[in-house]
Amino acid sequence: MSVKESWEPKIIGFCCNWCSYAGADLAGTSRMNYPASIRVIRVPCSGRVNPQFIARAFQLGADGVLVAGCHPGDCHYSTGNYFTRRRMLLLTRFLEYLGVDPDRFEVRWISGSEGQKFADTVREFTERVRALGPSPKKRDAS
Amino acid sequence: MSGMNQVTDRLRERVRELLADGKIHTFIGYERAWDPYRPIPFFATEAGEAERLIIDELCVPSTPKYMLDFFGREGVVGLLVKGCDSLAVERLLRDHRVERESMYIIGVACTGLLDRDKVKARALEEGWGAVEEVRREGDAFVLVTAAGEKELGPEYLMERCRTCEVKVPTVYDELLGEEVAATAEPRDFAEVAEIEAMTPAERRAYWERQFSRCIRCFACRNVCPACNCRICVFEERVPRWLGRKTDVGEQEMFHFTRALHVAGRCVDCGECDRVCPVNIPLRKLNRKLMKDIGELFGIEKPFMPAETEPLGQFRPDDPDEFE
Amino acid sequence: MIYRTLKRESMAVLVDRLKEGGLVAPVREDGVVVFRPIQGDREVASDYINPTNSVKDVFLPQTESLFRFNTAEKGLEIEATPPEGPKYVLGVRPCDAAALELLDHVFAEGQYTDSYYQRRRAEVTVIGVACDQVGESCFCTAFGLSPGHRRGADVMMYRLDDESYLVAFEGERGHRLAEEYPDLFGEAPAEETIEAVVTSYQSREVPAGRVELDGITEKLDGMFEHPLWAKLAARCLKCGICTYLCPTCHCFCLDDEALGYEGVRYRCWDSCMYPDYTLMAGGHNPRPEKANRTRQRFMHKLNYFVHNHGEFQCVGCGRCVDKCPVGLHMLAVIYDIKGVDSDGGQ
Amino acid sequence: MKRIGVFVCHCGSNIAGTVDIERVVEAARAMPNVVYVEDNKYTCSEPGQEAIKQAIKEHNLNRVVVAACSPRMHETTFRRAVAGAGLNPYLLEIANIREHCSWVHPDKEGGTPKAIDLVRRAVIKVAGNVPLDRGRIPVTKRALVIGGGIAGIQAALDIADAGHEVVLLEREPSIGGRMAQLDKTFPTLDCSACILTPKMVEAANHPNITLMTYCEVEKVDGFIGNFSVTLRKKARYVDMDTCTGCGICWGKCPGKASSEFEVGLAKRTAIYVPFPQAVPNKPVIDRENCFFFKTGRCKICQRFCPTGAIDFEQEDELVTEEFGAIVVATGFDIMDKDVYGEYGYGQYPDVITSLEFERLVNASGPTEGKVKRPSDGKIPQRVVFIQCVGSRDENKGVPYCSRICCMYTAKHAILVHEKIPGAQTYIFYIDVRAGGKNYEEFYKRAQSEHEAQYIRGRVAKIYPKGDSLVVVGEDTLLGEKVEIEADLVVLATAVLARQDAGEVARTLGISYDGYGFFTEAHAKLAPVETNTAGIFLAGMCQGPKDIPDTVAQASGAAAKVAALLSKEVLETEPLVAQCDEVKCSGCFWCKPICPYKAIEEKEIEERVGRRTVKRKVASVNTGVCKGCGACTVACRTGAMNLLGYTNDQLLSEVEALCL
Repeated sequence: MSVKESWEPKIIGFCCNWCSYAGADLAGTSRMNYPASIRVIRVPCSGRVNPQFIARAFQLGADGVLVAGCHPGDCHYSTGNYFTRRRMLLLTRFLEYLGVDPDRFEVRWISGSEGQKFADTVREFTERVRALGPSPKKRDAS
Repeated sequence: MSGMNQVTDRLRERVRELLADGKIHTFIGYERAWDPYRPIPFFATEAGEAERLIIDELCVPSTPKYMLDFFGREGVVGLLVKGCDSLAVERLLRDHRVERESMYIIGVACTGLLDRDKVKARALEEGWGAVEEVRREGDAFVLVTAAGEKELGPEYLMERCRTCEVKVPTVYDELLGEEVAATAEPRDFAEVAEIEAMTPAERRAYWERQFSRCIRCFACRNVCPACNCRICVFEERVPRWLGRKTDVGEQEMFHFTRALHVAGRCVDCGECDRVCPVNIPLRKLNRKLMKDIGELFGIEKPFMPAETEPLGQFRPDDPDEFE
Repeated sequence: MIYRTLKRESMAVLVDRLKEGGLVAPVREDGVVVFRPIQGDREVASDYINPTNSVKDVFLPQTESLFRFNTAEKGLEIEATPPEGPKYVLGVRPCDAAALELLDHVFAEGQYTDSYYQRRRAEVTVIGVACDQVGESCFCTAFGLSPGHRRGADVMMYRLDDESYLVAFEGERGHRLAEEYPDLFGEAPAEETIEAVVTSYQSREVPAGRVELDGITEKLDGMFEHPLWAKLAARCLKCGICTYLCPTCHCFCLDDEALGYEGVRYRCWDSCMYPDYTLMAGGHNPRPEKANRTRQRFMHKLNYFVHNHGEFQCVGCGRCVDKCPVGLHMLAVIYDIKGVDSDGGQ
Repeated sequence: MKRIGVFVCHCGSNIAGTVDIERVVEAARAMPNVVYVEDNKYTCSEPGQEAIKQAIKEHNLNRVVVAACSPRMHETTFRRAVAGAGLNPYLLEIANIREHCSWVHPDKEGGTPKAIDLVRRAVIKVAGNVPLDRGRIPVTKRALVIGGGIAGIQAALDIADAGHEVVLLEREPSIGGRMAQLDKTFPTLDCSACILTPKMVEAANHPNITLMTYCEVEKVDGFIGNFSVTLRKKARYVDMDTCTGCGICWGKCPGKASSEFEVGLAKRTAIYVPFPQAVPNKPVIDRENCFFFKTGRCKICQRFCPTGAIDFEQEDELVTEEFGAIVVATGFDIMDKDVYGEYGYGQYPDVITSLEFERLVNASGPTEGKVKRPSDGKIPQRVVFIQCVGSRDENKGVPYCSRICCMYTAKHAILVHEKIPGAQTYIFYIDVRAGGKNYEEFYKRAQSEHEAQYIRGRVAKIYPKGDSLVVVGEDTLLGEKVEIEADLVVLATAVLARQDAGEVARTLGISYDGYGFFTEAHAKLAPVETNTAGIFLAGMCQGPKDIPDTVAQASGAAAKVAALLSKEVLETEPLVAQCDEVKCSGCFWCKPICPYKAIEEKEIEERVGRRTVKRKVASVNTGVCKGCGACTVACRTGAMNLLGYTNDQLLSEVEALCL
């Protein structure tokens, strides 16, 4: 079986505990359906997400990476996501510069009440990644 | 414009005095060595050794990073510092890796360094033999060689010197030579834009080709004034930030991490580019981040060490492109 | 020993044929010449003094998987990962070829041999090209080599005239190549011509190689605590350029990469110039200072190796001379060692 | 040796309905270090928890993974269960296979492999968990309240009433603050002094309150529960113990200065109490205007003082005191009036600010409560009020609303109407904001009962005509230019943060916004806390607000302080940052990124070769760290780590999910 046929996108999500992880929980309690592509890693704050974690995910063949945090100004830790925003603005551009398709990396602000937004984000992101096909890393390996 | 060699006598005299008076125990400057086209760092520890010091437009290697080798040692180290080197000094100061009092800085105003490889290629081609002296005459460089005086135009300047805005050191205890105005070509990021203009697949191929040449010699890191951690993540085994393997994935991880770790703190001295034995364009990584930091966060001179690094601060009204 | 000739235009055909078996050769890329696998229409470089990396990369790859392991089901399962690689390496300079015989001392001789290395040595044909140009940093003659030396090479090509090469095939692998492609190689020229060509290469002047090494090993015997090391090491950046580009440096370390129960043990180069090279698990480092490490490198090449294997561990390829960012290279150090009193002036 | 037990919950059919539990169990058995796997109908139930405890004992488990609902749901429950079996509660990880899996992926083929991945993530992560304990830090049971306005007084009284010692600090000679300067208060028209002065006296007499007036904060060290504050007691030149406040001295003093309390509308002497009801009612000597200090001769006050309380030799004194909590209530400033040149403030004496009006209309003010205009003492018949002078003006002023001006202007209009029969008031406004209990009614009353004429629009300029002023503006509702001849014009100038707010914030280690108002820890959910644990906010220093809101916030801050001081020790969260001193280079780029100022510089000694060297490393104050982990990313070398979410764990989680 070729990679392409059996392939379902795998997306690694970093969600802050207070907003985005709660938003994902709400999507669950509201029984919203979205693709099973995403696997969430819980972090206290999006400010905890080291760009190296993201790079490692891509290195190991993740098809997409999502970083989600509280909306700017709403950080549980007051300023964490402002630093995240700076870091991610830079990282988005840098990953693209290194040849990672920008459609494989996504940063979203998702509050605890935005279950729908979480579900929509995963759905849309998965479709974009699906359109791109498997991560080049995975293709190399196969 | 006059060349840096004009201050050589004064430099030797001052270093002799400083060493003789015990004001400093070591002076880090340059001497002409095995290859006269490539002066090397020289550590004078006795007043008599001051005679070996030289300074001219071929004296490229940056000296401040050596301060880390003197960590915890008593006494003062003298340093010869050009404009670009002074930013390295500031970098180390802002990162609290050296103490200002542990350095005695002799600054020298620099109008641009020679690209040694270009000069050397021509010297070999035309059989110039050893070089004894380098002077500046107007815009030109005059090399006094075994085969007579040779004149080189500004096209022999190092790439990084073309856009240099810091000709006079920003920090020093004494300045040799006259102050020179910064007449840099406008700082643009043409080489970065060139890569930005590629398709994702082209970019990927480009960087894979570059990174796959990497031999992980860490010269880029070791020469970098912003790479000044006591223990580098690349040497840590737990957590495993980087495997020792040199496959493309790990090489990308290495270069990604190195560039991001100096993002916002890189002083654009270009030393990484110079020392890379396999011509990986490291500066294009650093300068991409520098360009974006400048544009995104409105920082006019992102290569200047600042009170707070750009990633250690924020503005509530920073651009927000994330929904 | 067989001599043949090869037309310049047949070189491309030879490259095409060797490619099929797997070929590594120098290519020009982003301003440097490096050994790379030759695939597709990738052009083999011809105009170079020496590639930046050495032929060591083929026989002792920077990263080499040794075996796969699995600890899940029945304890420990191990599966060897046999070495993969090219069958031919082309464009090797005499110094690099000779370096292989130095590596042989370590990996292929004595009580402990390295099967991965040995297998590569047995399978890979080394096709050398004698040096038309002598680099300013070259000093092979100091080690008894020359721009036309054949030590370690299975095949050596000399430029005969503008049209053709004189090709010398040596040993089993060399002969096999000559036999495999009889259509490509022409008859050997006259004996005197061969002699004249080879001699002209072997007696070629190497200016930097005039350095005299007699007695240096003995002098170094008494220089372990010499202050020269600290003086030399002061400017060292602690990078690995010299050791990694060196065709004779061969230190490696072993590491595992495991995810869950499965993993790979691989070896990869290590450098005595790195601070963590001798770092022990408990945190002790017997070579904490740069001076200790600088001494190690030069002592190893000019003294320890001589005591262990009877010859210097340097072939004068000049890579460290060219690439050391701060001029702390073999040639400079040899002169410095020669220039000091062996008792450190005390 | 790690021995991990995995407990997979069916959650009835909530999980089992869409995730193939058997496959998850099978997969878990093959995961590294897993020695025991079981599935339960409801793991969170009593029998489910019992099963975990049982298994820990029977199978000698030292790590536990529960694959069930969200950790936000039952992490605490399972931590307790694990602890019940004698295991450290932090040796637990949860795989969220309900909210993040079974409930959102209705098809077993999608959900089951994902559930397995999520379990693997938890199994890999838990292997890196280490036992963690809560730290304990002692609490100094004293509070410092900075600022003796109504906010500070209220906070001090509430804390003191809760039984804790309080130091109430005021930099002026008397407590009372801005509220003491006001005449009446909206919307009830109570006399401000009548409701404030009893509180001032109460504060002065409260056994738990130590009043320190004419004092400033010099330096703050320490952290929650353990602040060490250096206070500057400014020299009063009057001995507080011997002075009886008889008032002879200020009756005799020849020095004159403009009265701060009267906003420059009256003079005071050089030795003075700011206002008659001052607390403490003992004078200070204003060095700058004292003849003795200026010329070296005078000392009249000393000669006349019956108790010998005057002491020209006094010097500022620094004292250091320990506190467990700090309330910041430093109040506000009013915008500089000459920002608006077109209104002629300073040029035309009859253009005044609202605060000046408060003094003019106050019975104990310079005109004894008669509204007389400054230029000629005439009783004005036509009074124009201009609102939003500086507020809501991005060009010349500040973009925010000062919140109090609409209401006090309505109050002023009512007062004019009450005090000057037949007088007419005009009010230029942008919007009237009357969002408070009885506020809208109050404003309506100004219009209906007191005939205040509201004109929607800005005033373009004011120019004099004879002995009156012509106010030129635009009525934007009618779309026409209006010109009103007025005898007095009152400007409702904007509320600003204290000029030195930034300096104060830096001393205290709290943050402040672009205007200088101190920043609360959370705009909605932590409005009285700051990001520096143990420091709380009350009143205008945090942002414009009226008296009821100020008092409410002060009481809120006091409640927080009381709760804090009621503890003997503080338990600290174990999931905090930790610095590996060996790795730390001491660059301290982690410091600016920490919202809680939890990172301190610490000097350590170290052997390098044969030498012992000193170097600085980062050190996390676990009492202050809240575990956000931002510092870990600022740390390039990875010296800074977050317990429970270490770099190693997060990297291995990524690996586990990418397998």
